Amino acid sequence: MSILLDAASRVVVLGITGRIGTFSARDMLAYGTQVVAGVSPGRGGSNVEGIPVFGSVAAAVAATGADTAIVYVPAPLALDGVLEAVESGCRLVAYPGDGLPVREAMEMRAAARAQGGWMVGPNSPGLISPGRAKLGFMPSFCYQPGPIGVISRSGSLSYEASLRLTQAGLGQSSVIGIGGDPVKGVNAAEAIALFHDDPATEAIVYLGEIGGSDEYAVADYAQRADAKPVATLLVGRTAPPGRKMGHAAALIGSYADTWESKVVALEAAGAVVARSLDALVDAAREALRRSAR
Amino acid sequence: MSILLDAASRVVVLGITGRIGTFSARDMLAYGTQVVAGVSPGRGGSNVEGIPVFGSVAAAVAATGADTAIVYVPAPLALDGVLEAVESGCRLVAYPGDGLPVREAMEMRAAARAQGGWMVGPNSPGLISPGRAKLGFMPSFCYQPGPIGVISRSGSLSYEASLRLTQAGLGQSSVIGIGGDPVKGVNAAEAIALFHDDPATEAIVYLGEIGGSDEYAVADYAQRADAKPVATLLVGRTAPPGRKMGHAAALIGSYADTWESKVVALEAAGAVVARSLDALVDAAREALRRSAR
Amino acid sequence: MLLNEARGKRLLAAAGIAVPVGIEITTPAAVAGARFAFPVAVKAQVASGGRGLAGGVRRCNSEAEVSEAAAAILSTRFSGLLPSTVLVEPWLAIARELYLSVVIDGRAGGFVVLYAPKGGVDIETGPKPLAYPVGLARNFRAHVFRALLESVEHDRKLLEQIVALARRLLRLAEAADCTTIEINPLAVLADGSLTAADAKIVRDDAAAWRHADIATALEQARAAETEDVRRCLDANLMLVWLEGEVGLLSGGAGMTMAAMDAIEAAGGHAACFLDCSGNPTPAGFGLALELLDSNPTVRSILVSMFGGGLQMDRVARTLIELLRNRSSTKPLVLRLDGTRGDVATTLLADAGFANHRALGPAVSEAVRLAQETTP
Amino acid sequence: MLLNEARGKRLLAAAGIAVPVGIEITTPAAVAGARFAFPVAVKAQVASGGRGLAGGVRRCNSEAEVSEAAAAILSTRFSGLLPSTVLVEPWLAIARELYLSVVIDGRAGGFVVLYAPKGGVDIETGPKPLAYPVGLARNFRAHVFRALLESVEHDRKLLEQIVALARRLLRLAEAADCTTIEINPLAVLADGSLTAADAKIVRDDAAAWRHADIATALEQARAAETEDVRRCLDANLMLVWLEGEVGLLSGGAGMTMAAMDAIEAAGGHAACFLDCSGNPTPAGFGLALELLDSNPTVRSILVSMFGGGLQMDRVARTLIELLRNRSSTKPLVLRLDGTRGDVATTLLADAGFANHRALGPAVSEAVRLAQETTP
Repeated sequence: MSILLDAASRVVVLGITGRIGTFSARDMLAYGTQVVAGVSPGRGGSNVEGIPVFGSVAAAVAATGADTAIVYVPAPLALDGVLEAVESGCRLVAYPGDGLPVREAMEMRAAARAQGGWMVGPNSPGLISPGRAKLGFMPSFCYQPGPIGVISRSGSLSYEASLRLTQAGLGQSSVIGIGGDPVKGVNAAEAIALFHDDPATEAIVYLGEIGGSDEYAVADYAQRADAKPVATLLVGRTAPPGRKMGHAAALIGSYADTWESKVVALEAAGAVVARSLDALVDAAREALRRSAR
Repeated sequence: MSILLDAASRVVVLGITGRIGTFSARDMLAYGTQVVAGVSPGRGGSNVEGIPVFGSVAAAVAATGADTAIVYVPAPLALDGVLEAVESGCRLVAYPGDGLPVREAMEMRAAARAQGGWMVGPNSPGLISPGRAKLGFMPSFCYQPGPIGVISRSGSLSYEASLRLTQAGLGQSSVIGIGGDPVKGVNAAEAIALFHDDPATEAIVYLGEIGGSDEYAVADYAQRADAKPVATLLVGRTAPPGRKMGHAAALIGSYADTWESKVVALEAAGAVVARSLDALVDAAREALRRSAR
Repeated sequence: MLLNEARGKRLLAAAGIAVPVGIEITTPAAVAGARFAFPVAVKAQVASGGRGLAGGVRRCNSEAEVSEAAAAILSTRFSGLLPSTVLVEPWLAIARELYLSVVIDGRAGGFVVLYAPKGGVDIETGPKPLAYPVGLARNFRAHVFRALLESVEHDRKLLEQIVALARRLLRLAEAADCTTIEINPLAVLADGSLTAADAKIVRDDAAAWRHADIATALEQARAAETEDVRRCLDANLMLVWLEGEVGLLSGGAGMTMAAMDAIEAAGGHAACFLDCSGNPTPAGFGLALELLDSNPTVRSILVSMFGGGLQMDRVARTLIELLRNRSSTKPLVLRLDGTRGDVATTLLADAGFANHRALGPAVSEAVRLAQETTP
Repeated sequence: MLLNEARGKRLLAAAGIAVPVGIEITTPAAVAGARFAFPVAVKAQVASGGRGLAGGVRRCNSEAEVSEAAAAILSTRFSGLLPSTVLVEPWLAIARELYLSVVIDGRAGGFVVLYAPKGGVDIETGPKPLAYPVGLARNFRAHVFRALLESVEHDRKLLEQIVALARRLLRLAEAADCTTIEINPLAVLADGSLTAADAKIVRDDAAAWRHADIATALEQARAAETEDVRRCLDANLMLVWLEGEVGLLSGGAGMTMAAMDAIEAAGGHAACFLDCSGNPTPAGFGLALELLDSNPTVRSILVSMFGGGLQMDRVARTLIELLRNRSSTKPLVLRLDGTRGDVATTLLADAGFANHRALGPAVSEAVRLAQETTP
């Protein structure tokens, strides 16, 4: 099992004729994902890597039964693409792009939720359910199937962290990049709820940062009596206040944004807090141990 | 019968402690309307004219079963009042005020329709179902029960036109002031559809103006095979182009906005077109005659 | 509030929409020292259609030509109006002229996007533009508009630019409370990019409380009105001068128009649209009567009020007081009907004034009196 | 993009929100000739908290005092930053200080409105503000916020003004793409009206394509950056100089922070946050190395890349070329792991460069080398 994405998911790629769209479609196919359609207005009837291309998402859904979308279009057009995918029946839509205005992220998120679906992103590598399917451009070799649900605000960190888990024999049910922006299609609390409900997930690894409030949502969960064990790694301990560390949301504006404040909250809630990337595997192992109890 | 409003309607007055709110509540009560509640934030527990006042619409609805609202608050706060009424369960909400930004009118209208309800206004006297109830501040003596459904873009014109009908023995099922602004909670097409479905309405009198597209919707209806007979009077025949005649929407910007263009369309559609206010009663009588056939 | 082209373009530019970079000048002398890349267009800034055909847009190749064109334009009336300024901007090399607008339509419950593949001066006489009824700006769906455009527009790159621009215009209309944003022509340049070669933007006056720029523009417009109109605005009366001879003082927009139409039907012409329902007090009626009395083109006066909420006996008392102190001998016809109209008639009769209850006879008399007093 | 107070207030004023009418000056001399109604406040315009406690806000009663205060403020660093301008505005007679803000919160999926009945400088240390999670601006409901406020605010007239202002701020935030609008203090004046005595507004840089003013401000901010940072922005590298001695060149925001933290854990300090993932080419790496080599506070360099989409053998080839032509002898540690990391190691070894696959040892070595070379 997994969250949101599995081997039955039928993926349509918006912007498939673009450079990144074509690359990602090929890469997802290679991972065994059912990439059933591409969309590129005006290019309906052609194909990319053997994948049929349609002029609209509705046409793609009608012809192929696509139920999952990934949107590779530039920020000024992104909302249009996501709305089209959501309202054409895709229950899961990933928008990996960065540089998206927060306003657009809000609208995307709200549109997906209004249809009972989910948007993943922006500014995220997407979502992978190892051994089943991937929706995004994370490096496939970092992952293997297993009992750990991974949630990450950072793409780069999730790759390396997942590889370390994999190399330690700790496979993943799903790994979701919730993204580095302030408003997320799936936020930490929601990702956790999804993993909580996934029977294949025994423990949760949360990779967080300074800035924003997601880590407090993780702490809220961790202190629940019925919570699955949570291991966390937060980065940005040494980031100076008031300076944006790459991600739009990685900014210390007040004490609540700091590494210290978040770690205190997580530890008080009973989460296993890895103090460094090197300590993450042990923390994850400890979380799994607790779940077995 | 009538449209939207009848003797069973239970009315809550937002802004009841204001001058106009108090006056209108008393006037509607005097007409026999069930004015069951008023709302004025911070004044919950008091009463106006014997009508209990609540701090919120939700409280008023819970305590009194109000299902209909009229909102007397200034334009900058109007959207708040209408949203509160609509989302607290009022299926019919009148906003009579003028000077409302079009943006607010759009939002009010959309909110009411999203709940399956109706907003009447802005810039309108409201709605009266003669002999049953009134929701607004039109002069009661102008109306009597009967078979004619009246729709008007202009308040002042609807008073005098209704009185003339009444004096001629032509009573009204309901008289709705759809308002003089470009975006209306109930537009002409919708008011007509409501009268079409009202068994007590035998003929429709439409009082229109230059500017806007409502008259074309009336023409569209009039040419339907199953249409009830329509009599119309349009004012503004002598208005110069490019000048706003009082109402925000009464402005000739293109040929389609003109009296001539609209009258041609209505006559071609088979409506009975009164060429002057004095000719209205005869036109209405002719429409009734046609309905009897 | 219709913005002139230069203001409209500034609003577009602020929203990241391509416009020619121009300068607005108020005197021909202001041309000196400005740097132009010739040829330039010199364009009358005036709220009137048909500017192009009337010599309001001129192509110039030198500073002297610009100065001369500006002088000519600033002294020309377009549909009766003098331009306030001229806009000087690069003469565009236009490959194609399109039409794109976002307007309010009651049937859509909000915005409609209109597109025509052939824009320019002939838009009114050409085929009807394609219409996409959107309603709330947030209901715009690029794929719906795209599908509509595909029936008329085969240049895919252009089509996608139009779709993106439509969304941009809707967002601007919503954010800035515009009821119309019309770009005609929307110019396709040689490189395939789009530029707003003209701009007609109407802001919503009712939203002035949340836009300082609308409030300022309204204040400027008020200052530019005649003193008559300004005094009426201040007194909450609605006045539009017309070309006729019957001074009409009425209540309510619809009834005022109905009375205007009745005057015409009786063979006369209304001298004004003057709605006193906003201020039916001694001050309001007093100002209205003063303006009608003092305007020599007004030959007779018709006071026509139908009382709904307003009680006619009160109006009668106000009018009796005003009429007793009136110095003008201009003929005046009274028609007060509606709430307490019977009491009004009695009060007026006691004071020596006849009251009509019905509109028709009152209009006929006012028209007759105007004709009799017209030399 | 954090706007300074003066710009923030201009944005509020444009949206019809009351602010003190002030003037912004860049030199003490500019005070001459300005007309002030004394007393006035002279306020440092600087992106730094704690301005008030540090002498950045001064009350003045004469032009001479204003000039003096402006001179003093313009030459004072606040948290290391020199004010660009001073704002001179009427000294407000404040009856009460409130706190009202609209900010983005991921848990709300959009906006949250925050209110505290006691605003001012102590807001961080006082009780937590009331929070109304709104999400999309259009989901604001006055009656919901009103019900929340009723628990702390008993002045009804004030309460209704706050509710109306919150709606106004949300609408502005949406229309102008603001991610924060904080008014602290929101001043209650003697007549009970509200005025924004200060304003902290953050615009969304990502929306610059639809707001010319954001684009302009970003351009100005870029021009005000040091040349290092400007070159990085142009090359799509993300550079923030820090205070340490280990020059860190990494890929991805999260991994760069993780490496910074690891350097600290190993007893060192990162000299920078430098994310090369936006431009992992000879030009990008070349610029990064040049900046680290030429900065004397950088004592050692750690290149740490983890390849996801990026192939490490390519990076290795790029680095080999750069390192061969490098003149600096500053110690440098390589750590390339991930996609084709094995090939990268072989390529580097063949070229005479050691590669760490694991982060920990690479960090330790870089820290050790930095300490060894520090005098």
